[in-house]
Amino acid sequence: MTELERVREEDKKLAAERRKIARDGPRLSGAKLEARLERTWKRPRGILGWLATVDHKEIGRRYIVTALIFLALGGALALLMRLQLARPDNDMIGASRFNELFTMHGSTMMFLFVVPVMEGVAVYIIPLMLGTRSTAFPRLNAFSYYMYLFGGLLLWGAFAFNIAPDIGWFAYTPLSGPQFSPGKRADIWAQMITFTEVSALAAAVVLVATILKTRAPGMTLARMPLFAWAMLVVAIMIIFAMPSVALASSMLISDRLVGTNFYNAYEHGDALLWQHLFWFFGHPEVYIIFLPATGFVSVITETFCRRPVFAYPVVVLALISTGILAFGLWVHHMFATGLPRVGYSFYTAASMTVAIPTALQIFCWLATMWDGRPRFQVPMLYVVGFIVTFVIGGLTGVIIASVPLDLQLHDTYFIVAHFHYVLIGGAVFPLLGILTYWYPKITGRMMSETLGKIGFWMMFLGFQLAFFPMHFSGLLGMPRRVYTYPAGLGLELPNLLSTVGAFVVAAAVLLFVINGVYSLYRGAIAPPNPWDAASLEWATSSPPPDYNFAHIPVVKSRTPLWDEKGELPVVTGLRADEKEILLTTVVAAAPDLREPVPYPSLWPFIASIAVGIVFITSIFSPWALTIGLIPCAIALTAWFWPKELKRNPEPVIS
Amino acid sequence: MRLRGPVLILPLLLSGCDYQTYQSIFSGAAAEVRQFNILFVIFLVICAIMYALVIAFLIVAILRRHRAQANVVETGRHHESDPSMRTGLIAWGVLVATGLVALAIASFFTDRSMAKAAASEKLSITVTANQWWWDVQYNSAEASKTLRTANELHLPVGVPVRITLHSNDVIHSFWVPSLAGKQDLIPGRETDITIVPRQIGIYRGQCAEFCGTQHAHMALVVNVDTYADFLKWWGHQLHPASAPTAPLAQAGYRYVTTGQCATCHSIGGTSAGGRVGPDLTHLASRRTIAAGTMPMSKGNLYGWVEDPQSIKPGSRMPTIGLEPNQLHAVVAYLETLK
Amino acid sequence: MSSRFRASLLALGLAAFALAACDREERHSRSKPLGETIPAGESPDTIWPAQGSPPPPDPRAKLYDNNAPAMAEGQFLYNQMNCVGCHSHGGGGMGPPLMDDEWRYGGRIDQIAATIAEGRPNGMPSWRGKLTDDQIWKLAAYVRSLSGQPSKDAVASRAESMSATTPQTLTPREPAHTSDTADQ
Amino acid sequence: MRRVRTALLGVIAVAACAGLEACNKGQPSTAPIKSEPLQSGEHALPASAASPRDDGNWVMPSKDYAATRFSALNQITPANVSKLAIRFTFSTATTKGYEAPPLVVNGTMYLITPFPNFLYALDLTKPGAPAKWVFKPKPLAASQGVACCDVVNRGAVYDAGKIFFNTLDGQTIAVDANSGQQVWRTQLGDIQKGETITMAPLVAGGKVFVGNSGGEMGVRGWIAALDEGSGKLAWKAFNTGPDKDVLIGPRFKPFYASDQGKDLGVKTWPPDAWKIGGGTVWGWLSYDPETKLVFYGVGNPGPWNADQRPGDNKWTTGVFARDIDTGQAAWFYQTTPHDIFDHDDINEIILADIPWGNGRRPVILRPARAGFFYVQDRRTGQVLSATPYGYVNAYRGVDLKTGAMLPNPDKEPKQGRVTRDICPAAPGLKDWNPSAFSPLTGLVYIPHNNLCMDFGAMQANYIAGTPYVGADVKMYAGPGGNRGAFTAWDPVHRRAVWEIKEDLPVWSPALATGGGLVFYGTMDGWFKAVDARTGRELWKFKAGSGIIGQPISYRGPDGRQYIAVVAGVGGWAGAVVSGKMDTRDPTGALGFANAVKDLPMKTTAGGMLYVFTLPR
Repeated sequence: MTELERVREEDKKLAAERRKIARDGPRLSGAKLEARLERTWKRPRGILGWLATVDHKEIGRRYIVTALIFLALGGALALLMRLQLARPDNDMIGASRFNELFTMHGSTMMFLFVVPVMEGVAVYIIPLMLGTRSTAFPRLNAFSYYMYLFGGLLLWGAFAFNIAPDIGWFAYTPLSGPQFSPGKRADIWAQMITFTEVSALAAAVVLVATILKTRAPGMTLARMPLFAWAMLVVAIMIIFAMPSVALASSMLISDRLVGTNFYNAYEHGDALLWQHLFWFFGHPEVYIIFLPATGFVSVITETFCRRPVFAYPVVVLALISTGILAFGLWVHHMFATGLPRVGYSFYTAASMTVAIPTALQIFCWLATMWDGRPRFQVPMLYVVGFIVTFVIGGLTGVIIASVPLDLQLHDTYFIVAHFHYVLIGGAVFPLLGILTYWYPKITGRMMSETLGKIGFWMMFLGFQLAFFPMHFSGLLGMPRRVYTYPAGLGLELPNLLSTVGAFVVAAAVLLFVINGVYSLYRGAIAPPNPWDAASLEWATSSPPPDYNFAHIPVVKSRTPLWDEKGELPVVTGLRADEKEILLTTVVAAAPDLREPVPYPSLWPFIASIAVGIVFITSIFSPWALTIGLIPCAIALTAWFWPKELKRNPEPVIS
Repeated sequence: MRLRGPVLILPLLLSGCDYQTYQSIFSGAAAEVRQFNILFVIFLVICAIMYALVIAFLIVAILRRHRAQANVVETGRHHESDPSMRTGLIAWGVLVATGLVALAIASFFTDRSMAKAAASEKLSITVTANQWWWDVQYNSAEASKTLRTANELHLPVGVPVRITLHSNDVIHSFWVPSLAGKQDLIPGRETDITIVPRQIGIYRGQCAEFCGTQHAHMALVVNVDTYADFLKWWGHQLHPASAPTAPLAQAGYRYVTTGQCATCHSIGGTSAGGRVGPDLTHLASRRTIAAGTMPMSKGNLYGWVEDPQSIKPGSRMPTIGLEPNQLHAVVAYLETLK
Repeated sequence: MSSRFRASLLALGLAAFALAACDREERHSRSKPLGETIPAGESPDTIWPAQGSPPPPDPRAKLYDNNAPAMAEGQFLYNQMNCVGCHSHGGGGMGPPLMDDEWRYGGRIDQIAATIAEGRPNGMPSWRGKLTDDQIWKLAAYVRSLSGQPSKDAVASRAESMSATTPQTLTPREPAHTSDTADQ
Repeated sequence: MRRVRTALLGVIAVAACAGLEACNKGQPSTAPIKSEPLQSGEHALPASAASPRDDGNWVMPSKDYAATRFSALNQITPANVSKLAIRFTFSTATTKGYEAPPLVVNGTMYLITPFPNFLYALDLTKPGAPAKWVFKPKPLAASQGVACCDVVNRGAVYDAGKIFFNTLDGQTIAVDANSGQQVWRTQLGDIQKGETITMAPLVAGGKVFVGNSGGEMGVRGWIAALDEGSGKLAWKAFNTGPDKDVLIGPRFKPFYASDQGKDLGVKTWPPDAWKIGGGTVWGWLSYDPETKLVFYGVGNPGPWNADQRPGDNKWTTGVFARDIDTGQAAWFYQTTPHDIFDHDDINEIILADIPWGNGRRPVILRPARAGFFYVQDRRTGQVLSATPYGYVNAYRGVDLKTGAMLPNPDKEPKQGRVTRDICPAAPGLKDWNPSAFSPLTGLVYIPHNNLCMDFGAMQANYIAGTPYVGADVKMYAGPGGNRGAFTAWDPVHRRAVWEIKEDLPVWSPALATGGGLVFYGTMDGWFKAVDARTGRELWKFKAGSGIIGQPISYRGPDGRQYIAVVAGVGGWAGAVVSGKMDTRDPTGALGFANAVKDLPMKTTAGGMLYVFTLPR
């Protein structure tokens, strides 16, 4: 038999094999296809199945729920702090207890609520919005959630064991150093940072790969939804910012555990080294929180004004320039540390410049509203609330960007007012809006509109009542992080108003949670596209099946659902008997490869436990790193153990 | 251009009640703070204008189509937006950019003029921050005129003073809002701040960088007096403590200079030489006790000496557990340290 | 209800699942001094004639021994009350070394506290009346950490000063012997 | 790595100070330089009034008022020294640092030991020198708690039938030389304030001069003159405080402007700081019978953290000349104003006459602790020359016009940050151990160390009776890696003639003999004899413990020349051994532990007298 015949023989056998594969398309569609896909993509039942899931929707839901729990816990601490600060010279809560409260409040809100919730929403929505069946690296996605969960449990477990950190969410050395923070409080905080930034890095890698490689065919970069753009920029920022705080917290742990001298001024270490490394991460961190919210606002504005966001390229360029500029202005947190004043003026200019892209984005949203026909349902109300509140925060940000002003306002309640305006106004308002907007997609039911509206107005007015007076307590000379203040400085009234406002905000959040839980059972059943939105996530049922799309849609414009009135064009040919997604090229999103999707596996969970044990035990002994790495190596090896590779007979789809 | 008037009304309006502004940023009692007021007002005005523009645009955008809201759900292509919007975007971009550049330049020049004021100081003070009190040393060319006191500063009006800042433990921040911006005290580094007080009065400042358990009770009082009063005060402070005459005070003197107090505190002219705690030579002439925690009074002295840990828990001042007669004697002696 | 009771009630209510509070980190800022002063002349481990037995340990031992905030405060006092002048960072000098396992007058925390309070004939000054009992016990807790007695999780690895001895978190534990090979 | 950097710094320092006139031909050469001995006309000679002809006895630690430590006996010469053999030994039953010399007076040898300060009288006429009597002063045991640098005693003095010595707890005692009965005892120091006395008294002009120790304990330094017969206080001069306390009056004519002014002892200190400012007198005194002036050095200002005592801190770290009868100060020169490295200036003061122009000029020769060999005019204190006799980078030199020591700004310690590689270290280029001056060769034989240090200043808290230092120190070997050296220095041409590198710091005093030999001991117990001219080692003997005591040479009852030394390691350098310290702590013994971590392996504590002579 000649070589030629042998090859031809083989091809014939391959073609026969190929014919046997079940594949979605004309021969297999409709209910039979969905049943077949359901069987392929469903995960095993029971606890082990629950732990082994790689479904981005399940992981996204867990992220959001866990983050909202931490929001509630952090919020409760805020209420306690406000109770203590309601009256001057109050002795309701002792000094060290109050320091624990504000440290836990800051750390929980920044590391355990706001960043993870943005990642959670993105992990849930992005694959649906891009028209694919799963994220890239789904197991890494699961691993990232567990690391986040263990970080949160470590911090709040320590709080339960009465060894909560009391050094502030920023943990400046030498206060957080070995001499001035006895015991393991600061180590636990630093290790929580290690957990959460490993989780954030993992989630960022997942998002970047998903956004760049798994978009539906035809969804070129120019047609990608703005939320996807926002998450792409955020993910890349995370990849650049998190290592800085990882380095800083690891150096702090080694200073505290084995007596290295990174921050020991006597041995020519430097207390400012911590501040530089922390704020090089710290400022991008607040943009990592804000940019997803701009994505939410773009999505809501587009849908509720019934027209695509005005000047799409300007908004995209604004996102990218904000992402880049964010890395250039961290020293405005350190204007009072005595660095050379010429250097400061550079950072004043940089801090001013970063306001321009955001101003342009706001103009574009307003232009969209101007040109569109806005419907003021709850999500849109939150967008209006966002604009009213965030712009005040942005402008106070410009005020404190100036060195002479910041030297007076730095570390006072003026700053507390500023960052609550930009974080709650800038991120939590859009978050509440987007949770209301995508609630039907996640649960299949609508949230109640009336409860939503009441909730909004309580949140909005409560917020202004809580945080606007803080501008004045700051101007009247009240520093941050004080557990009490003397009478007679004029601080009594602003603090009382803030406390009342805080409780109103708490009530609003409670109302939102009630609305969420109530609608889960008694909410109206959501129609397929309740808000008549334009992006692909509304092209599948709510809640979407495990495989998201029976057939992968083809995109021809920025607003597919609005332009393809009738039937979305689809591409067929993905296997139904194996978990498979379609990889497309980065810029043009032309179909490129078939990518087998990993099956549910316990190894990410086991690996996260092993890594968690290493992190926690390395608080107590340096040997944890050496001995503890063995189980990690085993878990990771097992995780990446290659399945036996069946020769894949698939030719590339032409 | 004395712009303090209108600016002051803002906080007054909202906080409404009578209050002492002697820790407020606006009391403008020093050169540097006056420049702050002017710059703050410039920023406030420009930001308010920009905010008004945004809100106006928002309101118009809301009301414009709200009335003519067609009830039919009309979808379909709607991409071509009218060109005026595009020019609006460019105009907005340019407006924002120029506004920010203007603010940056204003801030730069204010910063420069403040730095220039710093060049010509005549009085040198060294402030060393400890966990939760301020160790103050007035430096002088002649060493024997060096004065050590604590938690209270006296400054001559109109004379630029350069305060050199050290820290013995963690990072603190020296901040007297009515006199100047804050400046951190960082262990292992030497930073400094220049103040040119313009107005006689009493001003309160506080540590503005979180520094541990009692960060809230680390305040200091600054008295700005005439140059003559200032020199009289300095001369008086240089005198060692006068020996007590009343028997009760003498018993107190014996206890303080031989008991636990001498281990941490120093009193000029006696054998007590500890530097761990504040210098008590002229304690009774200061306005507050325990770094601004309580105003100076006999009752507060009793409360503080008897059980400091319940007033300022975590502070290094231990609760000695004095018997009543010892307590009376000690407080009687401390009262003589005028 | 005193303010301290109200605050701890609130914290407990907040952290509903508070298990055994980790005593190693318990911060007691002594507002009231504890019990009577240190019994005079607590003699070190010695001969207990007629089958006698050592007295029960002082109740304060468990509050200060192995307690992180107490040792941190003890470290501050050790430097500021000039113990470092004679004993340096445990190596000794004018005074005997404190980082080895030989304790002429006993290595338990109450014995060390007694030595600090009473002073010893060959030049150890008596601090009774100069330091409060609370300070003396904190000093004793820190002195024990110089020879690695307390657990590694409660001690500080270094101070914000020139690096001297190996970090206490890495020094091997040397059980205290009441012995005296020095001749004085 | 540190060695390379220090060597590099050394080069820079040399280059830096090349410009200044003050540091002339620069560093001593490392290899011993061979040169022919100087003719007598060309070299310095001891002040004749203060150095009478040698009568074979050794009645005071410095041998004579000119502090030559030179014995004219010449029976032992470089030729026969190799046959030197041990004659008898005697154990002092103490194991602390033995810094004193044995005294020999007409056939009796007197030994004063460190704490508890026993005084032995050995009868040299009988074979094996049995003890005639022992006087036990029984000093307070608690005084050991305030003796900063080992409970040492630097020697007793014999005069007019009585032995005078000090005890650690601050008493001066006179004992009858024959019977061993106490004649009188005066309490001078107060251990509750941290005062001890370790120095050897000086007896001159019918008075006994004694000063206190405790610079590290925040005491106030003074020197007292007691009447030789009754022990009553004649006069007492403090080294800080108002002029009336410092006995500064109309007679006081300091040469340099910086030392002139009223009440400088108060004006150059922050308020009250002079009361706890140190300035102790614990070193060596010299006396010039001709001008009836007593010369002595003043110790370091307290605390070591100089930020706490701004100002020149008069009259610490300097040299006083006082009239012996009234105590009135004649002149003063401050070697290091506002001292920042604990460089006490208490080293020995050799009275000599050096060739100047065509005559001779009465000077004092001082191998000072800061590392400079001072030649100053004895009558006015004017600095004629100040040349570093070892590696120094802490100072840039001495400005001869104003007499001021020019510090090196980047070696100035700042609170809150360690300053590295300061040479010489706190014990200085040479500490208290005195050098010897041989009229034969005109050279000063300097036993010194070669140490550098890291210095971290911090706030010092004053509690009476406890150390008041405020600094963490770590010392280590200086450039070249040797921690000590024995240098022969020519004061006229201001250069080292030869130098022997020693591994350990040389903490023992030197002895020069008429036979052209120089004796010194090492901290690991070697007792060496070297040729006075060439520095070649001719003989050495391994003693039982490190040698920091003063070797002496005397004529025995049988007319033969004997060499005696007591071996007992200790002092600040040997505290690691005598204080039974734990070498795992580098900052132990104020930083010295780090420099001599290996000493406990090389020697044990002891206190043994060794007497050598040539075999019959």
